[in-house]
Amino acid sequence: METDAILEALLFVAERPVPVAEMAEVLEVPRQEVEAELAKLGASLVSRGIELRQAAGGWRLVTRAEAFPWVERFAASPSAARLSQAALECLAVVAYKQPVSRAQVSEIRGVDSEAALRTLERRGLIQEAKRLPIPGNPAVFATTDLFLEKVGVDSMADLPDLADHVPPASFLDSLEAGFGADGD
Amino acid sequence: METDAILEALLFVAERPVPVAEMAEVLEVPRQEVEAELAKLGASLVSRGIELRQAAGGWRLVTRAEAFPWVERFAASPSAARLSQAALECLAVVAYKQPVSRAQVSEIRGVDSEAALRTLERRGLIQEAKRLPIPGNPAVFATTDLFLEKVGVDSMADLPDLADHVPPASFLDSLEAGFGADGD
Amino acid sequence: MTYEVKTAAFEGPLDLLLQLITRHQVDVTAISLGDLVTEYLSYLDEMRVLNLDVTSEFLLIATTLIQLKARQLLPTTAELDLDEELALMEERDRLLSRLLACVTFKDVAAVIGLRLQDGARHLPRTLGITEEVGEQTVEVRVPIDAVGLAALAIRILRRPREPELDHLDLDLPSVEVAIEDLRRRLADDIETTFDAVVSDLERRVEVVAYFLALLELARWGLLEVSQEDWLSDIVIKRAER
Repeated sequence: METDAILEALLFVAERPVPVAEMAEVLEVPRQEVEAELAKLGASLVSRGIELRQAAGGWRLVTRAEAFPWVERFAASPSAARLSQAALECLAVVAYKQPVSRAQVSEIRGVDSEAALRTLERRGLIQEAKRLPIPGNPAVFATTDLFLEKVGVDSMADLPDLADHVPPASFLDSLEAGFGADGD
Repeated sequence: METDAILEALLFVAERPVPVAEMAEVLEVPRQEVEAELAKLGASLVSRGIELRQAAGGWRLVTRAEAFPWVERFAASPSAARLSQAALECLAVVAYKQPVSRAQVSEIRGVDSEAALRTLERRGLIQEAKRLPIPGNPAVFATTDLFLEKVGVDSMADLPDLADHVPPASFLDSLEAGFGADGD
Repeated sequence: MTYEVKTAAFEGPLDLLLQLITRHQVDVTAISLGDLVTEYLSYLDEMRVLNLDVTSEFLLIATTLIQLKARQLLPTTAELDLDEELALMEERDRLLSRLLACVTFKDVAAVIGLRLQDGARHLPRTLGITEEVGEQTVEVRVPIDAVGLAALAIRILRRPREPELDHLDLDLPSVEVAIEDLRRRLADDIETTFDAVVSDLERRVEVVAYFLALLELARWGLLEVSQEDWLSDIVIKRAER
């Protein structure tokens, strides 16, 4: 049996992304070989209904996006509904500021964010990381591996650079001009 | 997208053998066409790690028999053995609310919990206790002896009482370090 | 049927302020603080009329805006209390940096939203290792002990099921947003059901907004709505063009 076919079988039964090191161990071959075989497998899947996706520190087989309309009609468990705008904003704050407390998220957004954070926690996209050693022991939140998998990035380092999303200087200029009183 | 590729995607996510009639309905094509496309799919899988198999009233994708030795070794590796965060949450709910139905677990967690409960059942940590005498006769779940063994207590009576339980700081640290953060 | 959303959909005071600023920015380079203050305060009035909770956060920002406006009106030759002046500048800078952070996170949230949407279209297999490959060989590892399990149970059981309305501040549902969302969904999918569309909504008012959106889109002929009988699913189909 070809190595790429064996990898396909392993990834078929896997319930989460599988790190290259783990596949290397099961197959007793060097990592480089696993990587080469993964590339081969990916190429052989090109016109198929499933594809290879790298996320959350490992690899996973998933259905192709083009098949989604049919898969959705058919799937046993309903696919999770879209997140609200509020939940998405909270998710972005947690992703870039983690570990972060509920109060900090609310402060950044300027609005109480408890309900949205709970939704994200229920969806498994964030989780309580620990509690802060300050009065009240507030919980702090961090994103999960499931978040990385769903966003389709290998690690936090692969998230879009926050600096690229800062509004242009002209925005701040017009704000400063409008809010005035800076000539002194 | 080719019809045989769509069929592959459907069979990939299916949790039981899929009858030809069902595929015909989802794809809105006649049965004969589904059968022809299945034959095509089967042929294209010949040298791959998975194969098409006819079983109990339908079709399913399974790993090839030749891949068995590797799949077996993979089963013992960390990403196959470790329970997901979603499964752990379900386990905690079943442990303290048993006997409890699938719908009740989903209701308590606020997300669909079918897949996670099935995983726990397959792993022998929970089992169907009985069926409720209400419409649809839903099954209720309870934890098993294996569960007691795995969490390291002798009997259900030894599980910590929820009423006066305050999570120690050490646990919360291990929560962060220990089981990472996935939840599918 | 007419349905008017009198108050624009905004979430909290920073979001409101940002929306007002963005509206003005379309045609002017410098924002007129005077207009901003007037509009901001009129929204606070409207909220009071609607009996919505005007939190202290709204009032704090209003105070800063009014003070800045007052400062602008003073002649440059006027004698100023240096401490007060410094405090005001600090308040202003704090507000500006909060606005910037808010815009930045909104922007990146949109990207994350798109990525999640894309990710949701790729489904993994969840069945794991099935019986024919000998599942008894799977050594299951439970990564927490009994104490950990109890802590987890407490956390799940204590999660609020239904978010309370007064926590939601001004997250008013908007029919306009619902219409946009419905159109986006039907661009993705050929057919769906009303239940599927509203399955994630937590409040009845939101479901109402979606229902009104549905009627509106059907009226425009952009989608077809059918229901077999009054208890069955409402099926929504993209209209053939």
